[in-house]
Amino acid sequence: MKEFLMIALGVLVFVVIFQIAKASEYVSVLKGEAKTRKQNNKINAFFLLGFLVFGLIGVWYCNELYYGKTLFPQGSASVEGEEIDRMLLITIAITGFVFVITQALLFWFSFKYQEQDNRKALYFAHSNKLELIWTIVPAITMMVLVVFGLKAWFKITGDAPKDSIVVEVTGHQFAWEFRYPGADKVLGKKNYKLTTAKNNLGVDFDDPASHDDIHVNTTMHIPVGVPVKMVIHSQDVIHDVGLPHFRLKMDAVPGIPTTQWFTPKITTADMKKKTGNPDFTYEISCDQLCGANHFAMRGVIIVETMEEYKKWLAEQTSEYSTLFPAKVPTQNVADSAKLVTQVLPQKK
Amino acid sequence: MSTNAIQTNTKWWNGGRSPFNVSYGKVMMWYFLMSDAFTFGAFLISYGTIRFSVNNWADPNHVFNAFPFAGHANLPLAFVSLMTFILIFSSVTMVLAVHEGHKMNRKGVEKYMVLTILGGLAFLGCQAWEWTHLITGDHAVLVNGQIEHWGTTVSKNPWGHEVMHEGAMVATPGPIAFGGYFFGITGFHGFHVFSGVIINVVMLIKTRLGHFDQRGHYEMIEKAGLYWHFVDLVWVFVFLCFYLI
Amino acid sequence: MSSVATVHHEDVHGSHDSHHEHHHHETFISKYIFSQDHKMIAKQFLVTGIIWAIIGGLFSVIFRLQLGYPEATFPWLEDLLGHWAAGGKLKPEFYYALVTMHGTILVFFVLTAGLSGTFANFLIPLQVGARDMASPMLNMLSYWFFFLSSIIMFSSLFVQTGPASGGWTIYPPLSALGEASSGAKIGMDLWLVSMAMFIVSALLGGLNYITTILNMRTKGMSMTRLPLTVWALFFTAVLGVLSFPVLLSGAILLLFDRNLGTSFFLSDIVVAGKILPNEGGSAILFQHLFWFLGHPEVYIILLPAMGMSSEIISINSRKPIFGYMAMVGSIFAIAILAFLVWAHHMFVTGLNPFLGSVFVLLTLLIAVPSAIKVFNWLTTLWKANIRFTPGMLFAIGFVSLFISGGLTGIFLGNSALDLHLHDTYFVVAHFHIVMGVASMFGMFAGVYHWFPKMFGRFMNNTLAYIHFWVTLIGAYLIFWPMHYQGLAGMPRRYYDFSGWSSFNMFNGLNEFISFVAMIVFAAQFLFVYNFFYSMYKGRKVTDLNPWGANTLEWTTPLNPGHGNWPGEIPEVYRGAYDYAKDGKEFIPQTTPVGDDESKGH
Amino acid sequence: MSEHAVSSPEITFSPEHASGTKKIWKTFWILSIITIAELGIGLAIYNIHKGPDPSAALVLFFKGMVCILTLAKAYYIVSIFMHLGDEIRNMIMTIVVPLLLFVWFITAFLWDGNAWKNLRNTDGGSRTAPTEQVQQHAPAAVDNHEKK
Repeated sequence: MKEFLMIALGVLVFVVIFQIAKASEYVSVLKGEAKTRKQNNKINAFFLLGFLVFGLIGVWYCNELYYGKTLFPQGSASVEGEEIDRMLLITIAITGFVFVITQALLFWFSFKYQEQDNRKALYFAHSNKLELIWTIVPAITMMVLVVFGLKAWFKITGDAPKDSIVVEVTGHQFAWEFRYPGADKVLGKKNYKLTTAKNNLGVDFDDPASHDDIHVNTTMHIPVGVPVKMVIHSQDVIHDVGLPHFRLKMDAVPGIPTTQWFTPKITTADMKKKTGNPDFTYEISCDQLCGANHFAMRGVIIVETMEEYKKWLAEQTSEYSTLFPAKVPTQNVADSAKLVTQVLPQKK
Repeated sequence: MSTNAIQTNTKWWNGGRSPFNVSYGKVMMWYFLMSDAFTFGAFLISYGTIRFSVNNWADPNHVFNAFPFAGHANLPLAFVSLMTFILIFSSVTMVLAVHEGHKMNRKGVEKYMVLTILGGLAFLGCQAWEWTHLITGDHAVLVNGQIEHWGTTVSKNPWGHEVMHEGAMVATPGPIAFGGYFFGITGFHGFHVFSGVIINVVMLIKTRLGHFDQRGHYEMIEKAGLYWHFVDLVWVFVFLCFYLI
Repeated sequence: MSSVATVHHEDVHGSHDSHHEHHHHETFISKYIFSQDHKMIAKQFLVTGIIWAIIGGLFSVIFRLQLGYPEATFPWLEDLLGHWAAGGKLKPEFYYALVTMHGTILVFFVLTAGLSGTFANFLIPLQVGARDMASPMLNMLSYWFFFLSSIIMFSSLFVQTGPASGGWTIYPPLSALGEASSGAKIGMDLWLVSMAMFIVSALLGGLNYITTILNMRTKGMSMTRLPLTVWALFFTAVLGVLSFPVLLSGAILLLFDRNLGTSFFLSDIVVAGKILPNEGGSAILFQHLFWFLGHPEVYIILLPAMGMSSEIISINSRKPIFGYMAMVGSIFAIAILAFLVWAHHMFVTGLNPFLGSVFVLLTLLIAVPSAIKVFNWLTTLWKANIRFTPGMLFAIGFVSLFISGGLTGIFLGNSALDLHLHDTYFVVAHFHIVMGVASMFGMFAGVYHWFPKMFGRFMNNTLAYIHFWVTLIGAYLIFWPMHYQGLAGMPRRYYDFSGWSSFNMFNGLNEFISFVAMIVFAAQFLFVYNFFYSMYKGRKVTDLNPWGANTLEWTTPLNPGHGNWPGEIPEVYRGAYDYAKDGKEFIPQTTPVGDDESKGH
Repeated sequence: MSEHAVSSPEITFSPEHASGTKKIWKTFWILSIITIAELGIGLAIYNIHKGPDPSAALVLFFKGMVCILTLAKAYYIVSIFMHLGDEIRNMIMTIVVPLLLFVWFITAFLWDGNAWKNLRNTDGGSRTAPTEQVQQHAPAAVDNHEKK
């Protein structure tokens, strides 16, 4: 019923507008075309100026409303992200300046030079000097942006520091899984053809390097202040490890491992205090459309102090020992059994 | 596109005439061929990109070493050379047909068109033989410790590394992409040859019916010729990419 | 549309083709359906484009309902969409199908075929002084391939598993594996086949436009006297002819991957518990191929709007367009750069950082010709005598939107910032403003401006003004706040944000945006109504040259038949922008240069 | 309709390139010789690979040679057979200049392809790449013509 009312109302509005429009044609015939045109011209010129003024006020108001909800007030959660925030500010300053100037000129000129009987348009067809100015100035500005931008880009995409913690991230429809290389600091080889329900990452357990690898689902723990290098895989379609708080993202591509690294600088606990949000968590969003549940492909990052991280790591058992308890000499079997349930893929 | 187009006041560009002294049909044909060059270019570049992204590739001298009725003789590149020459030759006959067209010599045009069509058919025949040979080939491949017998298809490539297995050298599976690109690109080229043959047959019929004599020029033959040479041109690059390097 | 003059097309092409003689009578079929008259073909493109725009726009309204009111149910949606909206709530699968179709339809069918199909067909022969396109036959086929493509795409909406749902960019493996999503089943094949037909259409059209502009110009119409519209359409056609084939290659390879078991884009995949045998392909390769088209494509969409806006701004400012040669040069520069920057859509795909840096450099260079264009438009308005016809208003709106959307491109083209902003609502805001809405504005400007030429009647001004103001204000209200969502890292193409602690603070804003989107969509019906009503009932054109324009199309009779000019094609003596020169308000291109005339450009 | 003498903007044209078949046959021989040279190089590469110690640099050099020869062939086909050489310069430029796009097209694609190989071989930089040794001296020295 509500819908019908809405539709009826909509149709009514349209009919009214159409009638006004039709009437306006008769009016213009009565008043004379030229006069109507002049009137319309004045009204529209005035509106254009109004649009400029209210538009700029709107821009300011929008900023008031939403700036606090962006990620900037809380600052970048990674060292590298600071670089990006700085770039962003520079770019906003430059483009904002150009935006205000050009929009103001556009609408001001439109208003100022509206048609008037006593005005004659100026014949001004070209000026090489002006063209040169607005070729060179933007070119120089762009070069400045390119230089700063690329400096940040090379720093962020360059090789990870040697002492980074390596974590392998694997995306599949629709969840994230993580693998830590264990004590030998080497990730065991993988071969997608070995994938089974239990060994769902397709780890090649013939590779001794895999024996101490730790496999966890959904939640990733990393220590604060140490560079973390992600080696990113995908098992089916393209996903994307989106880390908005750290200002980074990188696609997960089947068949081509990708990588990104960053140095988290605020622990989850500190961030809860900083944002005043007791439920704050760092989230990994999938930023590349990956199927029907793309919007629910959520991962969690817990940034903690080194001690907490080490403690957490020590509590984990290797995937190898959980899958093949018989082959591992002495292990806490009870612990492993507990882990098996976690290792199995959680179907969403 | 046209840096030169911006030049002012050269007499060619003042309108009222073709700036290239060429009819609209030929201009259109040229630009069509250019866009088709981008289609082929994209295929070949994709192929190159994939080849750059893997460590090994099938060695053409091993893959293409057979010749019809030559049994198991190892004749690398021999058959593809034959195909290349067929295509070059049919290009020559095509250009001669165009030449006869300029002279308004209907009989000459007919003669050379027939030769061109025969060349095209011969090329297609060669390609059909080569495909059949590759697909129905029987190569021992070591898969998971077992010997299997494979031909070259879009999902199987028996031309990988050779390893020692039970006292003999046996190939391992090579990159799958090889078959896909080989059949995809030569197939697309073959499709162009095929359509070129169809166009040429139509042109031959129109010549016989005297359409071009009535029209007073053999420009259609020229346009068909452009297409045909383009097919030859593409083959030059296919030859390079698949058989030589 | 009585045909004042009918010239049949052999005449149009000059003597070398005019040997066969067959007279055809103009039946309904030959005049309205299989017409070879460029003006009729343009109208066919336009009407088809309008129909597609309504469909594509409706899709966005439906998925905006889900975004704006994620908790609500709409029982009538079930009546409309059946099991895709069981219980009045859109299913995620269909949400993505709608997003995909919205993108595909608007990008290809509306803003490529509907925009350059309409105006290239309508304006090129009229403005260069030709009786028709170089090849009217191929031109007709161009429309019918587009029609075929439309039919196939439309039919894909009704298949059991739904239409393609992998985004308009159809990245494999999502689009290659039927197991990965329901939209990647038969719907995806239909998408690819439809797109192949579309590419054929674009090529037939594009080749015709290029050839016509090069070969069929009337006497005196040198390239430097061409109106900017024609220049823009020329480079649009060049972009299309050189980049669409690359998409065709990609589409063919993708079809093979889907149906023939090849491994061009697939490698190391385990999907739905199945281990696929494909190895060695690269999913990123497809993105390279796609964006090699995809980036020129955004200029295919934008350039015609730029050209038409330049033209309309100059005419209604009663002033020459400022810096004609700089305008042509910047279009040229944009066209070249458009081919060189495709991978800036792929900064986060693991692109080699050094390669990426070259793309950054080339991408930001585009800002230079864009800036030249903007400042030239502004200078054209300076000290002008502006008439705010609806066309002019939309052209001004275009410039405003182009500035707003163009500036955010500087953020996204800079790879470091793209790391944060890629695939967020910032991108959505950017491209909707700069190539979506701005190009729509260019299209509206063109329709309002050339409607009198097309149909011999005016559109209703009052409706047009209401349409303009609602659309302009609405567009900014919808897309401006989206930048903030993007800066908060909110990913695009999400069905529901409620599960995320990082992104769920914008619910109120989403509702607002959806609400405005519905109003703006509704306002478009003012245009549609105005368009079809005015076609039959609009105020009649009495003056052959109602806007006082210089270009050749206004020298033809009111309803020119096939052949455009009843007599000789007029000769051209000057550029298209001699307004306000020597105290005269305007000097048509057909007026010979007087002895006492001052030197123009 | 007949009253308007149609002055189509397009003029007729006079093809000037019916100069004789000598040039055609000359081109044919040039193409044949280049093709034979290419085959020679192809076989040379084959023999290098068969040899005991294939030199990657030499193979690369030969491959560069065939590429250049192929471009020469393409030049002759387009210029003589397709008569592009006889067209006026502007026409030639409108064909050739857009083809220059291929330079960046090829560079960027192959560059990225090579980057993928590195990512794959090192698992995103988490492992050292398999040594060149393994790739160069594959058993029987068959398919090891690495491009890089």
